[in-house]
Amino acid sequence: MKKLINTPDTVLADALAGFAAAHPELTVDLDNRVIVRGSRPAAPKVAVVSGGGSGHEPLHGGFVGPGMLDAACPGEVFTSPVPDQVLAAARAVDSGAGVLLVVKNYTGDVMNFGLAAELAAEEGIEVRTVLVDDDVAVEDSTWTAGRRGTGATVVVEKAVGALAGRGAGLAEVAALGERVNAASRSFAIALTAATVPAAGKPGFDLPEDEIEVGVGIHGEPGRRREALRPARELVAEVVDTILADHDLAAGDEVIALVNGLGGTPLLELYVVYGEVHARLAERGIRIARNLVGNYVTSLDMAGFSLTLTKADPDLLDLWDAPVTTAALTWS
Amino acid sequence: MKKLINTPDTVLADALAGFAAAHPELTVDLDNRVIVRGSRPAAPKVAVVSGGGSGHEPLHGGFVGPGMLDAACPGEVFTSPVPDQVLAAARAVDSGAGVLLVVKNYTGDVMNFGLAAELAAEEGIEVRTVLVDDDVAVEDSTWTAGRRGTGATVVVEKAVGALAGRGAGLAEVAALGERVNAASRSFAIALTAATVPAAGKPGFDLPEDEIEVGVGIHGEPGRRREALRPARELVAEVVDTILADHDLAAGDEVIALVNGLGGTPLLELYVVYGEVHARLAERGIRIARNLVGNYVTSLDMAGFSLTLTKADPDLLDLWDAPVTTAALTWS
Amino acid sequence: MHDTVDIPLALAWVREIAAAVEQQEGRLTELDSAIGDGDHGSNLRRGFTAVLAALDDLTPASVGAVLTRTGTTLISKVGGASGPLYGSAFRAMGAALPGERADRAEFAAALAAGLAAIRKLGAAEPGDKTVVDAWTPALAAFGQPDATLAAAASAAAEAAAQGVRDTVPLQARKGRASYLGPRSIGHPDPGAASTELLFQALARVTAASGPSGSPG
Amino acid sequence: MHDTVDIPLALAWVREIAAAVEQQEGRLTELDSAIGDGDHGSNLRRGFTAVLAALDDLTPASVGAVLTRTGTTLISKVGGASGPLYGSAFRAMGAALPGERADRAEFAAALAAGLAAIRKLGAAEPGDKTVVDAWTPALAAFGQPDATLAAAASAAAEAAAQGVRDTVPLQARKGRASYLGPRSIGHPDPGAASTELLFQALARVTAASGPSGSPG
Ligand SMILES: Nc1ncnc2c1ncn2[C@@H]1O[C@H](COP(=O)(O)OP(=O)(O)O)[C@@H](O)[C@H]1O
Ligand SMILES: Nc1ncnc2c1ncn2[C@@H]1O[C@H](COP(=O)(O)OP(=O)(O)O)[C@@H](O)[C@H]1O
Ligand SMILES: [Mg+2]
Ligand SMILES: [Mg+2]
Ligand SMILES: [Mg+2]
Ligand SMILES: [Mg+2]
Repeated sequence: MKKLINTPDTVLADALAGFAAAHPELTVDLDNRVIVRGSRPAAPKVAVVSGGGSGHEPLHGGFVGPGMLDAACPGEVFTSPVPDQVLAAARAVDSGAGVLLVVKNYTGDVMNFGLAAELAAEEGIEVRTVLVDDDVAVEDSTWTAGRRGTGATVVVEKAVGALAGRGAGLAEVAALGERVNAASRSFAIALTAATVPAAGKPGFDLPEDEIEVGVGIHGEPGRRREALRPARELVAEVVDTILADHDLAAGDEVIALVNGLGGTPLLELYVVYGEVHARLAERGIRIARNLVGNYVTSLDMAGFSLTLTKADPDLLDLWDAPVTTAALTWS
Repeated sequence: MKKLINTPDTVLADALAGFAAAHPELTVDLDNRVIVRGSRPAAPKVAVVSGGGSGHEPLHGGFVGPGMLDAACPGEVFTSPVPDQVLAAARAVDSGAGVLLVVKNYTGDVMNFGLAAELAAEEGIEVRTVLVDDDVAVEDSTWTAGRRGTGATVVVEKAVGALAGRGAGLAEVAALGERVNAASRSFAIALTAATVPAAGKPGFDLPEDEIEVGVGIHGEPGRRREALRPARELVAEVVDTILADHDLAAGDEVIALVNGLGGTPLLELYVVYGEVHARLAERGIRIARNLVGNYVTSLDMAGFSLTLTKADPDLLDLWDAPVTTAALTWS
Repeated sequence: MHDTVDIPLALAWVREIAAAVEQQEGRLTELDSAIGDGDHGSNLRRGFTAVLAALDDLTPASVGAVLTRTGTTLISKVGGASGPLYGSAFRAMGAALPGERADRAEFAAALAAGLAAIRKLGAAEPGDKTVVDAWTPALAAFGQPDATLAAAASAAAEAAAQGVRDTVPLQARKGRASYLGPRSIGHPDPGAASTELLFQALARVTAASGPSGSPG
Repeated sequence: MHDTVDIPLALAWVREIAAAVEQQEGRLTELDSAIGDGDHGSNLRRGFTAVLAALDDLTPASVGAVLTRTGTTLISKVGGASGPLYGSAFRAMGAALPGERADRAEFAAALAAGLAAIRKLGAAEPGDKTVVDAWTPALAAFGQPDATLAAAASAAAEAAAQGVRDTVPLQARKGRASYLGPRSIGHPDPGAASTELLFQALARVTAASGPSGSPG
């Protein structure tokens, strides 16, 4: 295993210390492992809190700041945060208007955030939860733990952060989160496996000419193994898989996220974006907004995910609202 | 070779098409391979043009926009652009106040930009060139082609872009570029080799427990091979190597860039940043501004580079000036 | 040989689990790499390391106090799926054992409460390829009438081991492994494997001669 | 066998280089991967592919016109170090050959002008481990008195090959390979190797029987 770390056990503590040093504009509670926006909002507002296992950077800490998250709770690598962290975050950012938890749909995250929500409620903090489950590689059936939360998390967090900033109430912000999640679908392809520091070796072995199709963001193998093919063909498969599950028709607009899984160069992500753009154009679907880069990663995994969120004027307006975070900034 | 591409021959064309589709706010000339800012500046101003081989994304195209570059010329992967591209860029952005070329010090770049500068001058375009050569891994002697231009390019481009935006003349902007370059030093460590698409395999073989120390950004091996060690020790070596060549003293301030080479997760870059911060603090050197992320990459190479630029109030003021580009945005 | 679980034995059990987890971390992580995300071993090691420290600070007034503190610590330190699941199980066992000692039947009831907590939180059925598939047969074996505590624990450990083996042909329906669909078939479940460690540890400490708390 | 270089022979030479580069692309890139950045083969292939297309559009009035167009195209299409270097060399050779044909001495002078252009642009000395180390001995061999054109070209190709071998023990002082310091020792220079291809191609087309332009 080749990693720029001190020891596998201290990866999170060391990275968090580095993040705190690099971002003096944020408040980082190194003991509780909570990243909080630097200044209190001017008026009470719904606080948006997210979190999850580490190894997906810049998610979630990179999205803390005005216009997006009020706090983030990084768990150990690929391990959801513990309830104490989430509770500490909720306490730190609740201004009386309630707290929205944005939770990716994994058994561990659901349980730990769920326990935290109970504890927070006991303390009189009003809490609502939005569950993100956008990964069409997983069938949502009694045969699975439900669809995974992946790239759509960024879109949900951006939208609810903007709406909360405009003073909307907790129920309204939560409803928006659910709506954005429902309008989003993702699918990912891996060219290499991720190596969890504590495991010390790649999660799976992949021959030089094969890829894993339908992977998540935790290094687990995908739904099936295929031969590596040109980007155009891979993208066609990914786009078509998403569209088969989406209610997008010619004339619709989307927000598109071409997301690197951590080990893929931006040059290749732009190749992928070009193909996505062309494939959707053939279907009459217009990309109204896009992100191309590493946003929801899986450590050093090479590969990409595509997220398509059906857009409407309201959502685009929230998307365009100013945001100032470590990983996403515009005005 | 595992890459998200169509064919090695079309990587640049495909990526550029994707970049153009993703960034409608910019003007991309796909035939001449020039990326130009979208709108003309309000008043005539010095135009800043850069470029170089592709494979270093987001450098340079990701830095085109208000506050930074007026145009960028991407060459083939790891191959400097041809003079025609640079000339086309200079023609596109000259508003009569002259053009500053920011060139990384590589034989090919120096020659191709040099030929372009001659051609542009023949057309009556006033041209000045700033050569970036910050990599202390290379001795600047008759035994080498001189120090390589690496991470400092971002700092130079940000600073000259800001000064040009304020209406300074060509000589003044060029002098600033030279001053920022002279105040900058970089050093890089690779954990894995980069794979050039046309070559089809990694530039060098590196055993599972070894690293290349003193690498550039073109996949070439470094000055020597060493055992992989904890991040703290690697950073100590990198910081000390830079300081040995720099005129930084206790009490000084720097702009620090902890830069991923393309295949290293952000989590690890923050571990590295934490160590850099601590090591410099021990020396009494304060990091006034920082960037942590992938800015000057080397395809899929795992590893990092550190750039330290001695800062002064003028430079920090230029650094803080608003910038709106694909890869760097603040206001 | 012990025929009741007293406070020292409860402490010994948890410490024995911690030692087993420490020693088996690599194997648990390897199992989790195959069909999960490769952190089950480090998750439990981190948790039980914290549990050891927490128990050092504790002067327990009941058997349950030991297990409740264990569960609370696991919830606070592990995260992931296994943290809340094992944490809630230990908390439920703790709540079921308010006295200074528990006989075999009382302890069986506590184990049943632990399983119920896991199933309530995780909603897993037997056959879903989870900890439930080791805990369920272990509990059944532990409850056989007329067995001594040590014999019951030993039977439970064996049943848990069989339960782990029985997860191999199953397709996971809960947790991360379910994402793999049919590809989860052919591997043992990591959580079931760690549950086996719990019952093995119980068998060892209850079989040990000498005063409670210093298993031989 | 040819004793002057006429327009068809110049065209044949450049086309023969293009074919050799196409065929040797992988080897050139491999050499460049060892001590450079792994693109020399693809750089030259891209350049000479464009040259072939450019020559198809050209009705050259002189030997030099062929070479000038070759050089201009290389400068426009290659980039990197080799684009301007080879491009300038061909442009300088083109400028030195204004007539419809050139004898051996005139062609030798053109090759010398090519080398001078390379050295002016790149400032490399012999021994710096560059194209100069193949071109310099090739030029010297080509200039031997009393040789036929074909014999001179053949001698030049052999000298270039020796020049390439002689770069192996050198430490690079120019171009990317210089960044490696002593680690550049032990590898042939990729640019010297491509220069050898130029002279091998010249040897083949000048040795060919039949009318100029259709080397056997
Ligand atoms: N819903 C559930 N009910 C019971 N056990 C579960 C459930 N989900 C997961 N598990 C258990 O948790 C184990 C994985 O634990 P761990 O790797 O620590 O957490 P994570 O899956 O969050 O990485 C699985 O092997 C399985 O036995
Ligand atoms: N200053 C120079 N003078 C002469 N030849 C040079 C010089 N610098 C580099 N070269 C030649 O260029 C070759 C590399 O060409 P190429 O790989 O196409 O360009 P780049 O180095 O820009 O990637 C080297 O092997 C060397 O022979
Ligand atoms: Mg996990
Ligand atoms: Mg090159
Ligand atoms: Mg796991
Ligand atoms: Mg090269």
